[in-house]
Amino acid sequence: MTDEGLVITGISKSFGGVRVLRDVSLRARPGAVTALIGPNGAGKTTLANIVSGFERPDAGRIDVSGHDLTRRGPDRRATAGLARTFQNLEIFTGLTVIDNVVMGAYGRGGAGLLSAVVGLPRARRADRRARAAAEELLDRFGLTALADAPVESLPFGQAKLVELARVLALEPRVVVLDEPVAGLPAESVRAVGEQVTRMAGAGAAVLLIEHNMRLVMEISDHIAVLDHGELLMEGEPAEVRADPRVIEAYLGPDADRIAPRRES
Amino acid sequence: MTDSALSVRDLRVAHGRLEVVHGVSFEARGGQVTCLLGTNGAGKTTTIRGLLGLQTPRSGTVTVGGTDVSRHAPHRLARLGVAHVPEGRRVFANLSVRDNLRMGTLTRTRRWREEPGLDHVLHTFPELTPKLKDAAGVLSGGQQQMLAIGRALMSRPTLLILDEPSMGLSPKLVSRIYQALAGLRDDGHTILLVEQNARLALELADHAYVLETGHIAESGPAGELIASARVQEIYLGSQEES
Amino acid sequence: MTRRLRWRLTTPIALTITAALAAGCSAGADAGADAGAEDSAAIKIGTLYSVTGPAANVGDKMRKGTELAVEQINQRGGIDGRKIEWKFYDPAGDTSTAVTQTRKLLTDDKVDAIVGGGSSSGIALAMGQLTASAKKLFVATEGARAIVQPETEHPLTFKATFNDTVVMQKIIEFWKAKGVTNVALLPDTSGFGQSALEVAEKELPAAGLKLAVASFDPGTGDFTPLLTKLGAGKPQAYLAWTTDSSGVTFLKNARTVVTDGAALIQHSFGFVDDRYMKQAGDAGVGTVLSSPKLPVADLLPDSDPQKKTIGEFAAAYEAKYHEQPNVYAGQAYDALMLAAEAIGKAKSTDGPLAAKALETLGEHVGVTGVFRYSAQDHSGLGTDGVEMIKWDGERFVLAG
Amino acid sequence: MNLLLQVVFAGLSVGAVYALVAVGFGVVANGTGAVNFAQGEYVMVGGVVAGVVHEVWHPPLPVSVLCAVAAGVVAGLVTELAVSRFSGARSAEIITIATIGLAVALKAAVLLLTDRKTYGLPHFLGERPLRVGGAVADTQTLWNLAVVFVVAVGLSLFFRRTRQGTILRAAADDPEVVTSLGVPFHSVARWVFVIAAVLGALGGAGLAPLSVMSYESGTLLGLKGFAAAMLGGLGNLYGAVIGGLVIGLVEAAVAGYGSAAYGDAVAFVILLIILFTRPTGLFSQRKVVRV
Amino acid sequence: MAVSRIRRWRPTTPVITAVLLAAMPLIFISDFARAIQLRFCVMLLLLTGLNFINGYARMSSLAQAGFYGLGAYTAGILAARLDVPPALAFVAAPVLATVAALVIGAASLRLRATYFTMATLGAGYILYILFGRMTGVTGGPNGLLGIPALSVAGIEISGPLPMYVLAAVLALLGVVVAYNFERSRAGRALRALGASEPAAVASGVRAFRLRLFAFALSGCYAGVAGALETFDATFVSPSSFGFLTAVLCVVGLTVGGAGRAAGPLIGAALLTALDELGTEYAGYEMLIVGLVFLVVVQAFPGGVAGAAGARWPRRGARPAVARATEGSAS
Repeated sequence: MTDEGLVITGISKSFGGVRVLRDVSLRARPGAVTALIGPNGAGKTTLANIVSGFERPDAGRIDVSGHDLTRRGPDRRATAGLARTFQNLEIFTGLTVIDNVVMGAYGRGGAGLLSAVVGLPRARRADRRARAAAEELLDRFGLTALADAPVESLPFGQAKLVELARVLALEPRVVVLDEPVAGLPAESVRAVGEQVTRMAGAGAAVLLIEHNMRLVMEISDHIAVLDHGELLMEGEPAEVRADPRVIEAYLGPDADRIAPRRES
Repeated sequence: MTDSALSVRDLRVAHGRLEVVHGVSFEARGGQVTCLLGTNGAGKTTTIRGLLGLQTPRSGTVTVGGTDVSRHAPHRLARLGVAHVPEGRRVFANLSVRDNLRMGTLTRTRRWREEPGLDHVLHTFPELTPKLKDAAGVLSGGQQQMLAIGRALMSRPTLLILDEPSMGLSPKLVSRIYQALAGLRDDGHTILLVEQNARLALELADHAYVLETGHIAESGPAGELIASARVQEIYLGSQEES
Repeated sequence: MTRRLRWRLTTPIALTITAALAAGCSAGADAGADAGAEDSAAIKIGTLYSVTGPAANVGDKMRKGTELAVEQINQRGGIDGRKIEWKFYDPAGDTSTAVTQTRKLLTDDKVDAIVGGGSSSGIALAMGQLTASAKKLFVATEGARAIVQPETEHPLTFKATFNDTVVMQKIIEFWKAKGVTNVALLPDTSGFGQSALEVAEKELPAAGLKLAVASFDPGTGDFTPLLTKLGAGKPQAYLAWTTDSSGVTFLKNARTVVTDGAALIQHSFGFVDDRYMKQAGDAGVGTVLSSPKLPVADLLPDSDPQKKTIGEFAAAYEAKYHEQPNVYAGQAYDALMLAAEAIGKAKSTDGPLAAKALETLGEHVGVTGVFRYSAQDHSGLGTDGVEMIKWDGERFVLAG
Repeated sequence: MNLLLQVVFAGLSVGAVYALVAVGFGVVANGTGAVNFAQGEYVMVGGVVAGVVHEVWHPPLPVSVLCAVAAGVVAGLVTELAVSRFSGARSAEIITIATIGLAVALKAAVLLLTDRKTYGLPHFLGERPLRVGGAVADTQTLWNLAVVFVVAVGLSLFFRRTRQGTILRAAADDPEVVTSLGVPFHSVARWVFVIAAVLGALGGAGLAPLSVMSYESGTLLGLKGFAAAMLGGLGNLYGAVIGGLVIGLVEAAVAGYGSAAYGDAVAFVILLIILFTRPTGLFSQRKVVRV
Repeated sequence: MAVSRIRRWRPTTPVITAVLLAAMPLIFISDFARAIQLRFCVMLLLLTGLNFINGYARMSSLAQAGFYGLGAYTAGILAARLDVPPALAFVAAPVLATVAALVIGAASLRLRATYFTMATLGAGYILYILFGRMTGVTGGPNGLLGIPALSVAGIEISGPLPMYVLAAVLALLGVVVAYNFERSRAGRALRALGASEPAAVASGVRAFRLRLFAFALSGCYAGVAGALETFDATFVSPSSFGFLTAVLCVVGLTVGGAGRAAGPLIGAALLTALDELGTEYAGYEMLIVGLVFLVVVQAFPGGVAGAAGARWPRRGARPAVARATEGSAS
């Protein structure tokens, strides 16, 4: 099996005449964590939206495991095995924790509408299977005790974990994680990191968009740097960390460009 | 003059039920540039929105110039002289540049034709002069950032809060904005600067706080922080370069 | 959230539902119980008029008319010494509400007869089915013929209003006398207007009249295109058929658009209302209306059988409500009086007996006209009760 | 020809009132993002108040009209208090739904206060109509068109030239930034509801001479006015005026050339067509893109 | 460890509905009380249907009165005018209402929230106008007469008690289906869609199709309610299906608690009570409706059910382990 993972080819995108992405090509291999980093406004989230189908690129194509998904909507991409999380926490308030996770498996199919409404045994069985799978995931994330709690009652860190568990419920081949640890306390960051590594270990291609450099350096196999809509460079963590262009993009241009402080 | 222009004590802010700012304390001194550093998602913008009352904080105290404003609506802070340059600039796209600037005078004058401070702003940002009649929406990103800062300056603020003024701008424009900010600093403005662009911000600031996942991780004089291991680590994930 | 807490929260919800439903169901039960405790000899009469909703102004006048009749009968000592106990509900123009309320009257309030059909022909038609199966006397105050016709299918249902057919015949007589052969009809899209349209399409061609029709929605703000379109056929009379206030707009527009000075501008009995006429201002002057005699009672010759009845009714109504009665108040007054007389004559509240009594009542001189019910005619009114009248700017006068 | 001209006059006559209602919808939508279901009731309140004042006290006509405007101001203030200030609601969705409750309550209140009577007014400019090419133009139509014209130009100047107008335009762009510039949300809401209600009340007073008003008169006018607002592009001032006139004209044309019995459906059919084909309205110039 | 536990009786919405529907006619036995109880069933069907789209999918529809009327007229016209067997006419009502909902939904569900509401308002109003104007078909403003009694397999269902039993059975069935749906894969997806569209879509939810399904269900329920109303009153008139009814449906559901299983139940109870208590004072009734609604939407966005703080407990809080073993065993 020669799974290509996620292949992004020549993506460009403009909003109202402003170029947000310019000819970006990138590849996330199965079984590896590919990190996408870059300062705010570099176009990372736009790329995530294009990959997951929420926005249409002006040019370029997106392939998942050898299938061209460029023209498919986000729901169809989920069915094709592509899952994502969102920068701002997107959970299903009003549903319990376990139902949130069960929802993640929606794209894998299940009982039809009518059999569900009538409550056929087939639907019940399918439902039970989905729940069992979700329970296993909750167990893995240490959320078992909270399974029946309304998800909105969880603290932020745990809600983020629920979101991650939801993504895993799809058993995705490609995962796009948009800043999964933003706003998380250190312990949770570690937990998320472990799960991301595990995802990749299980064979998924992970595209990780993240600002927490410690995490990125720790768990990524490959790092791509985006700045002003263009791919600045890509390579191994150590290479990226040492590259002066990256340092400038992150820490800002040389300080001597600012007028020196007048002595008052 | 080093009295506290803004003081924030144990501020907690939540999105719905999810707390993202977990008890943050800091202060901005009069006549100084104070900088709040942190990567995306660290809670910088939420902190600012909480202290301005744009988002109701769960708890905490905010004082501006000695007045407790913890439960004040945003417009009352504006009337106390707090001006906010929001993240993403948020100029009024359908208003002319001149009207955008006039909107900054709402707390100062009730007369619409008066534009006190317009000359000062145009002196700071001469790029805006030829655009005065254009709709703000057609300006470039850098010009919009200047306009947003100019709009705030029109109110003659006692405290100027800038949220990521460098975001999405080219390096050239970033240094143009920072030059302008340096000018404001030298004119004696009290500034609270929220940035992820650490090197520039620390160069400009007198004092800095580092925000990490809703906590103040470190603070100190700007000159010291630039070399701090923590800052390097947060931004580059490395410790060996410190 | 613990199960315990959930339980505690479930209870108030369940209580809310139960309380609401109990209130709903028992409101009727209470009323029934009260009634039982009261004078069991009282005759119970139930009434529905829409005093809110689109026909509110009509319903309000009807309510007052019936209320006055009840009061007068009770002051006289009731029917054979039995007082009338009156139940009134407001269906607000909604038929399904009216159906529920009628059931309430029949099964809960246990009324002996129903007077008044909700101020809308549609409602009265629906009510008629219910009163028929409950075998109760029903005297409607609404216009549609289908409420009582065919009489064989509606043995217990009567109507205290003119049939559209009767009114139309009177109007046709009037037109013939005036030499009018070409007319335009503007019925509104309510049941009132559309019933008239049905009659007109049958009767007018039969009488050799040329008819052009344009229906309009109640609330229409401008009739000028309609009038211009109709004007192309050069009609000699424009007859609007509505109870809606847009009839005022019709009058105003007709005065400006209709260039033929000799053309008649007419309204049906639905629009016999001082208030409407005054609101039309100058444009209302000269409007010809077909009407019961009520508005012109004092102009009638003393020999007119209705003159006395109408005069007494009008005086009593004005004394009680400090406003002029109109034809709706008169119909509703008559309807109750008729029901009372039938029950009195039958000496029974039994539906079929009371109906029989009405059919054999002979002449009942009412405000609206002289009623002559028979087994074949449950409308009871002939063209002799209809007058053609005219608004002279101050009041209604006879149109010669 | 005669009929065509008459259709045009009739369409403009009713359309002018729709236009005022539509402008009111736009002002509220711009300022709060909400659809104001009470908009039609303002017309009813204006018409009924002017009629009551005229009937009870017989003052000079302008006084009755001024009373209608005053009633509009009150209705606007009440709306702001009821749908926003009382709860601190800022979400467009909640305000929209709350206005449904307000509309029902307003209507019921007028029903109880006026005892469901109808009220009219004499023509403002005299009853004698103008005759143009065999068709008749009501002077009241001219008055209403003039009001629409003055309102459109006046509002346009107000929005472009005055401090408060600019604040409202800014609030349409970004209400939150307006609050942090020192203007509270409730001030914006108060202004837009008062403007919208005064426009409605003016429409009501102008309509009362043409067709008498009662507590029932507002709802359908409101819904048709919304269709007009959508036709012109919700929030577009001149679009609303044109949308109102167009709906009036189409209604009149249907009455004149088709059957008036379906006249009430016209506005809703237009509403659906617009929603399904071009939800931004016919005259929406693309808003300036924010970069 | 599989600790065997006694299954505790849980007051789910269907259970409470069943108890209510069974108990009401026993406690209040007059024919009139039965008429009110039937009206409660009709309201319950209308609101339960509306809850799919207004509640779970969080798209406010104002077309419910139109579908209700369409159901009523379909049943009435088929039975009275076209001599279709009443039972068949009864079944045709929800079918046609569902088709209408599919058509209207297909066109309007691509619109964003407020515009969707206005589109449904427009569609509902046009239906209402057609009921009153197509005199040849619908009987026009005076309504449609001559509707025969409902009969199934030769057994006539007429009179207060049989009609109530039919209504109660249908209402209970409706509540059970809604309850099953809410807990099913599709129902979960619909609620998820209402909570976060991006996340739901990214999980594979076909947003448009699911919303369309919810809208069609709301139409179907309204169709059943309409058929019940027709055969109960043996009369149909347009006055019951106007804008006011559409608004009252939304008001009832919102005050009861949109998006909550108990919402339609509470809403229907309140509407029925209000209807009954307001018979003599419709003006005051509307004033109260308006003011109560005004307060509830702002102060208690979750309605009565939300203010009480909880939906009905949906699943027992049994230990997850027990369920997991149960799941794998099957």
